[in-house]
Amino acid sequence: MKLIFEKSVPGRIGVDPGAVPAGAGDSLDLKYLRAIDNCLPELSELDVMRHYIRLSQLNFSVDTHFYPLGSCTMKYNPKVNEAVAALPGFTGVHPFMAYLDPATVQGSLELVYRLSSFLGEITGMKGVTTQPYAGAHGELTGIFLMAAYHRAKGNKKKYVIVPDEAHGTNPASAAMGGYSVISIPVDRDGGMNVDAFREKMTDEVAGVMLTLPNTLGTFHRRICDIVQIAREHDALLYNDGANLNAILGKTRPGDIGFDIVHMNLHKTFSTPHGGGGPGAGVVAVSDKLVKFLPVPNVARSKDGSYGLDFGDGNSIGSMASFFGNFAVLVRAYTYIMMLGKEGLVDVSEKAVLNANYIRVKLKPYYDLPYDRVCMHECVFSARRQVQKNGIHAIDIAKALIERGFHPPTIYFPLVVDEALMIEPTETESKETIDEFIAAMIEIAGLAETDPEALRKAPGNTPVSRPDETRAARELKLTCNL
Amino acid sequence: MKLIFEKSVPGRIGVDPGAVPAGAGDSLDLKYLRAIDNCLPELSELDVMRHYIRLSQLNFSVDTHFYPLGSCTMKYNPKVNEAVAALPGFTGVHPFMAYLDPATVQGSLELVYRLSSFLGEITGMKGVTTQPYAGAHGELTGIFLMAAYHRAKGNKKKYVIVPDEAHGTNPASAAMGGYSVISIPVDRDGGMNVDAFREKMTDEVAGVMLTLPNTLGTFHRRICDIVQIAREHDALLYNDGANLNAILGKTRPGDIGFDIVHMNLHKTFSTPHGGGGPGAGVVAVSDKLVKFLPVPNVARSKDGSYGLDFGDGNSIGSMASFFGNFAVLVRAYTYIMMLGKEGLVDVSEKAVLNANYIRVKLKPYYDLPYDRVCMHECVFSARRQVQKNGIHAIDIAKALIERGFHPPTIYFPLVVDEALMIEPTETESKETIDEFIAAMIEIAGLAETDPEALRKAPGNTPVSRPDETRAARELKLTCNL
Amino acid sequence: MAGYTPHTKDDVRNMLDVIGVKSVEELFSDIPPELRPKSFDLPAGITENEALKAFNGLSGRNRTDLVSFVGGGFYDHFIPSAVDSISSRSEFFTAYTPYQPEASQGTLRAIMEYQSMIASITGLDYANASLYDGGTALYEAIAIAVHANGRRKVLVDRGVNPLFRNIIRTYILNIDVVIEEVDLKDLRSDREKLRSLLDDETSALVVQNPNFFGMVDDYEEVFEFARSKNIVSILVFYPLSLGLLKTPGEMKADIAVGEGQSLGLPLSFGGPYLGLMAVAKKFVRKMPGRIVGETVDRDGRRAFVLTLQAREQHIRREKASSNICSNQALCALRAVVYLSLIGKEGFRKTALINNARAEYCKKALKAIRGISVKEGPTFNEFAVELPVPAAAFIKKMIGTGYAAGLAASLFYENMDRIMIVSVTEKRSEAEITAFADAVRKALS
Amino acid sequence: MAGYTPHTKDDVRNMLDVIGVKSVEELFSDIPPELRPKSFDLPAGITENEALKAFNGLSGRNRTDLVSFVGGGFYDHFIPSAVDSISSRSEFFTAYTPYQPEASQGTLRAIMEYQSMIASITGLDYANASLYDGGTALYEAIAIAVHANGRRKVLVDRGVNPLFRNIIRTYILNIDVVIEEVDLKDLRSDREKLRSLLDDETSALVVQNPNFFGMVDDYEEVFEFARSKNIVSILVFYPLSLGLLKTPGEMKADIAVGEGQSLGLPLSFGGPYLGLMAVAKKFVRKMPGRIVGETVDRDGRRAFVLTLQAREQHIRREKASSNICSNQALCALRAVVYLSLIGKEGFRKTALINNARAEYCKKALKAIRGISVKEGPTFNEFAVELPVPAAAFIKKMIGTGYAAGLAASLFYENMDRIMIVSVTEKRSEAEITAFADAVRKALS
Ligand SMILES: Cc1ncc(COP(=O)(O)O)c(C=O)c1O
Ligand SMILES: Cc1ncc(COP(=O)(O)O)c(C=O)c1O
Repeated sequence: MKLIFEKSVPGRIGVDPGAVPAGAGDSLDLKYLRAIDNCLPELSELDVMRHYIRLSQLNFSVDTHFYPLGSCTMKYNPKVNEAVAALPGFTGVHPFMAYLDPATVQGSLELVYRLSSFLGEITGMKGVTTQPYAGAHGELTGIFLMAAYHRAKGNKKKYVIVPDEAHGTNPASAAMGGYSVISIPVDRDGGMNVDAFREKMTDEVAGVMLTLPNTLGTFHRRICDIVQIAREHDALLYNDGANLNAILGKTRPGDIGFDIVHMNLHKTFSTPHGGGGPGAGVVAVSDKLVKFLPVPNVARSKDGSYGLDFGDGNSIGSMASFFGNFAVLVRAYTYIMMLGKEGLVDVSEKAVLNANYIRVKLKPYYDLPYDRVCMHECVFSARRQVQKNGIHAIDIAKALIERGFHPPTIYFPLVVDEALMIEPTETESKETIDEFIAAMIEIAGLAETDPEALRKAPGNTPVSRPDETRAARELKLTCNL
Repeated sequence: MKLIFEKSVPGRIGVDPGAVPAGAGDSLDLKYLRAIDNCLPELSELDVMRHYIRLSQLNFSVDTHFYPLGSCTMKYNPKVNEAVAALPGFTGVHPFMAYLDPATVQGSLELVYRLSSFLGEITGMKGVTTQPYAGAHGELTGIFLMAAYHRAKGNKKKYVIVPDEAHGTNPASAAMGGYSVISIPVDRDGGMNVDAFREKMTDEVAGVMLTLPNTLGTFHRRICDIVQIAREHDALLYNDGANLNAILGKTRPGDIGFDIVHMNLHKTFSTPHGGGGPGAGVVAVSDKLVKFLPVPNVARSKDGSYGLDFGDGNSIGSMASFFGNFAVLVRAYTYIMMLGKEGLVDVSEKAVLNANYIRVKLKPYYDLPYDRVCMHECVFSARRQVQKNGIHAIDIAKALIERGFHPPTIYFPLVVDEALMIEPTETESKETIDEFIAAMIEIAGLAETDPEALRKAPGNTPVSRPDETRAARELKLTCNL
Repeated sequence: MAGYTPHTKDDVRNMLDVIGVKSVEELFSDIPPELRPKSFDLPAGITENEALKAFNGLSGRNRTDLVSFVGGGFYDHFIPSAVDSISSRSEFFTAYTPYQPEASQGTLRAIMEYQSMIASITGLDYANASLYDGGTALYEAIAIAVHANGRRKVLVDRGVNPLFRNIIRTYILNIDVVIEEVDLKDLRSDREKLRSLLDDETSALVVQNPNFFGMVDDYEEVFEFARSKNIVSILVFYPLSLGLLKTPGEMKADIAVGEGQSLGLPLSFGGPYLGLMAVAKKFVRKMPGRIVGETVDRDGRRAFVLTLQAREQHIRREKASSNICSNQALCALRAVVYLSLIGKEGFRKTALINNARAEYCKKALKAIRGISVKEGPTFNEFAVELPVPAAAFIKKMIGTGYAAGLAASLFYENMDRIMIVSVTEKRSEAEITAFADAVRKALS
Repeated sequence: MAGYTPHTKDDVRNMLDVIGVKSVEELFSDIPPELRPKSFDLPAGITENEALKAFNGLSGRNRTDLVSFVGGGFYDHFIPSAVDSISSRSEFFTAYTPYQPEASQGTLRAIMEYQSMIASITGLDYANASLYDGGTALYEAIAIAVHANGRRKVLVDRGVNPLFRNIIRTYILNIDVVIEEVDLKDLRSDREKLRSLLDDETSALVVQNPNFFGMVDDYEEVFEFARSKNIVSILVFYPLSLGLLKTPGEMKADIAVGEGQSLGLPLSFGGPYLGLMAVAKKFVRKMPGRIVGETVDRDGRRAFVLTLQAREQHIRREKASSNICSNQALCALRAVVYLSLIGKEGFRKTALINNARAEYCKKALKAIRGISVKEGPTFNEFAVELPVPAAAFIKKMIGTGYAAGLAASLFYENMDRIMIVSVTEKRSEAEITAFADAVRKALS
């Protein structure tokens, strides 16, 4: 299959912008103009359509495949979200209008305001910012808030504690915010080791970043101890809320004692991930951090109208140009409105039910390093298959692709050897899950009887096991133009 | 792959319409209510989406494949058409509002009015009705108009003349309108045989239905003689304008002397065919037939506002509930507005250029029964392959499918043995056409060297050569519920 | 000017060389100079940018802000967003009729499912792949009857949608078929009269349920009587009502036809809509239009194909059972997706909600001085008698933001003050209450 | 209530049995009672029907009827309809990051093409797969510089979008980096001052072209001077302007970053937008974010994969070059489709039309008594000095149906009467003329 540049024919036109008025560009001195022409491709609209539609057909996606990619919460993205997000009243509005005349954008402002209130209530927090563009960006916002808090109090802090099952963005965000990272191992139950934690905790620790439930799919049973210990050192508690999907209405970060939580709207709140983004990493905070939140934020005045609030001077500043990925917020708000309180609780219950069902069904066939009730996901290990048959997690993943399933997340979390991290989400039916389980069992069987078949997988995809080393070595990052 | 009923699980809900108010249905006596429940399937929204998206992936379509289906003008359907047709101002309006208060639907009325004017100008006709839902429906409208004309003049007419290359809908429509059909063979040039025509022509002939250019892709060089002869017997001239795509701005049915023409907006004017419809078969007529047109029609009053016109009592009545397939009209109007005069002429020029290019390139490999310049399509015959290798048009079609091309129309027109009717349309690039030509040449070669390979085709599709006889015999027309 | 022809100058030169002509114009030399267009006066093309702006303006000249109670056979029902998502898939909407089964199993399977669902909701044996709309479907049903028993008279109840009656009147003008319309009694079918007119010359009886005034009936007995005289019973139905109402099958109709717009199609100023047809077993080989059937392919795999093509125009030409070729396939796709999404239970619930809302509205209007609601069982539409002429009243109400209903006088004589009010699930109770208030004000 | 969980009661019972627990609640027993929510006060769910109605209402509270001349780094450009058609394909928008190349060649190929196009329009060697937005991309560029030369001072021209400057100021608050902003002179870069501040402590120089006031410049010389001092040159660019303007590559910038919203993304009240980044070869291994590279699969077929992952957080954790994980992939897809549709020639023409329209508007406004247009070369945006305070004037103009421009005073001191006017290809000459008339009236 050709790349689009290889289909280009000089002189061909897709969408013609129309006639160029005489004298266009004349007002600009030559030295300001580009001398070397651009190399964009030249194709008809039909050929562009065909090209990208054919590309789309090379993808797996939630709408076409079961996609139990652990930690990513690849639930169904309701189509009504898209209909609402496409309303011209939402797509057509310039964000600077909120500065120039808020009366012209009351709809958008109200949406941001109300969504913030919902998310505050869902997390049990007092203040919310919708600015962060993704989970990692929410983490960074949280780290900045942490820093602002300590700065304001005159605390001298250097470290952030992160358990080693945490997502890579956690330590990376802490580092980007100027902190050194202290890693803590997990205990036998799959939670952060409280003793090791207590040992590392000092007055120089700015905060603790915990994923809840964590990336092993477990809810830390000693979370209250951790909160207690952190409090004693005025270390803030940060909750990576990427896994909020497991606990909606079952517990709230704020009630547990967290000071900061980020949510991945593109996970819990059903906004599509778009093949990599855009997401939204809304951050909610406890009382004591509200004044540090990024500005501008949306405020409601007494007369019920909405406007911008630039804070009292304590704000950390801005994390985004405007209010974050607004169209993503629209989708999440639509979802929350439609599901309502009961619907959200149902989400978590069914997500957890599905994950445990898979856990129990697959346990005879794969190693389960942390063998206990799980939350929204269960993490297996392929080490049995490695030891006995030389079959790795990656072979299992490729065999699943061959069978029409997107694989689980593999080799993460790092604390599990040969990890297979399965998150079915609540929107999958028992029938689909049973088919997946059957495929996993078949693969476990093949590992014993015909491992070669797995090593050859996938045999029915446009490419199979690309050479990643070569890609990194040769570094061919652009098409031949 | 399962049918949707086979995925149904009792109790599962897709889109919930909401709570049923207490007492709903109570006002109706039991005898009015259904006793046997419906058997609609029960699936989640996700499973419905996945089901139909997967079905869509089993289709060939213009947006994914070259689709040179002769007589069907499978050109590219510009996406702007869809954007315009989806505007809530167009989709959301009840057609009865045009009766109740035309002031509330001026946008739609204006569109119908202006599109009618454009199509009148394009065909050189005086009056237009947008009511017909498809080409065949336009034909029937034309036949009814013919009958009304003769009735008004007191003519006693019994027959309609149709050349035997004509599309099956022509004789079927004539018959449905109460006429007997006289068939006329084509001459060596691929046009209706004028001598045979003259011979059959009597005062009992109500009209002549000619396709122009005809289904052999030729423009009848003696069209003026035909018009002349018909006129002598007060027979009306009907133009099946399904092939208008070849002659935009090059000639007009009205100028040639036709009294009635139907257009397939879903061919010439780029509205998508939707896997079988909806189309639109707008009919345009000469002066003398205007008063018979269906009602209501849209009229423009002196103050520039639009309203309904119910005619002067001569109308044949109504062919549709309202104004035809309005959303299809919207797309066609968008297309005409965008292309404008020059763009439309360009359409025909490039359609004819593409067809002749294929004609010349494939002539060495396939029999060309009417060997002359063609218009928008060229009709080959597989009889050489049949005679030498036992390879039929259908084998060639299936081999093309295997190679990723939708096949041409086969076995039509009936006057060509083993017909391969190729209509590339103007929106296909030379590169695509060259690929198609290469495939056709490869297939001609295989017919000689490995005919079995062609008889086995297609080998890469979800099904291959279904048993059609069995389908008609067993008549399984519904799923097991 | 926008254009979708991809030909560069080089392409054109190259292709002309291959063809062996000097210019594109040469390819048109069969068209003699005297047949060249006398005029071709069209505006210059515009860009997509300009077009989008222009059409935004044009569509804005339609009012979409009115709260509507207008039905008359075409209803403002809720359409799940997923319907658009699926029907806008390129692979569906830019395909042609599924002539080549290997390249069209998607469309073929969807139609098979559609046929099954239409059969299921109507309680009849078979359905075809769609016809143009309700009115033309009714004509096709009549043609089946006339063809089946060779008789020429068709009895049509005046409760049948007047637009459909217009269409069939147009269709029979040149053929030897007579339509006899039967007056209503208190806006309902006049049973006595119907029975008395069902004679041995009658080919078919056509009634509609609910009828144009929303009146619900049970025609089982009448159909039985018709059958005893070898008369074909044709019921015009409203698909969404079948979540609740007795089905054509249960009434033992021979043929059921209806307008399918309510199954996931926008009102869209009159189309595209969807002609539904379902028949009892004995008529299956007489059904017009495309029909999909199940079979197996040469490897024994389940496969779907267009079947019974021998009835159709492309094979039978003037002897075909109908001239229909293109139908409303994409609308049928929308219907099958709609029905799949709301499903068994949702179909029932939707009907119930419609009924409840209409009863709510009835009550609210009944309470208004000067308005009387016409007696009789109804589904989601009903007739009221106003103290003033309905047509003018409706225009007046538009000024207050409501499309209050349909004026019966558009189609019936001596019904000046009758307004037909339709209430779908899209109308909330709050809207209905506000509507009733507005009506009260407008009348006082 | 709408719900997307497909579980029937039977399913639940059956699954609980398999798991071996009595109730779903049992699965949550790790959460002790004292951690149960103190409140969870959310409204009850609504149906899709109700939601669509509600959101139609809510979105209607935004004004979309204003003819807009507001830019400021975010522009009202024409978006071809085909962009939506493609980006709304389920297979694109419901996929995750392409970790599994066998199941993601569609996304991977599209990103490869995107990277190539961004490199081509900027004239630089490489581009990544997208960052969040223009402002965060600028910070990432600064981080590259600081990391590369180990210096701590960053010189930022005040012509750089103030919103971007806000973001980078927020980002450096806790790290050992200092930002020094350099004042403008007559709304343009102050070359002398810039040069004088480029010292051996300076890590990077950041300028924007066109700058926030629309002023166009050529920074080649300044960048050369910076290079001589081992300072990294960062140019903030406006992608659409590069159809006409000298590219970052031609100016020999080391890193170019920009807001990609103009490439097929709606304004959408602030997002999602698209952070663009292109770099000279030497910085390629320091680029943050996803990067797609070409390779071959085990059968020798061309294949595309995420590459250089060793820089990223999921491998390097706290030592990663950035924390970015999810980016703006679907926006990048829109951009690549947009650029493919308008193509080489369309890209150039679009820029020219923008420039022509802006000059047309300049002229029209210049002719108005009391308005002076600020001197200097511009692309599609320019500053005017009004006889009255700009902020109030803009509010007043909204009453006449125009969003007249941006008040510089929102971000700059002592610029009360400066209004920044942006004119894209979406504004017709007729609209501009009418706008100028309205401005004239509002001022008189
Ligand atoms: C547990 C966890 N934390 C953080 C993130 C980062 O979120 P994002 O990709 O939105 O930046 C992810 C996403 O993969 C995650 O799974
Ligand atoms: C020449 C010709 N006439 C008439 C028709 C009938 O048009 P429709 O399918 O729109 O009824 C067709 C379509 O196939 C055709 O090709």
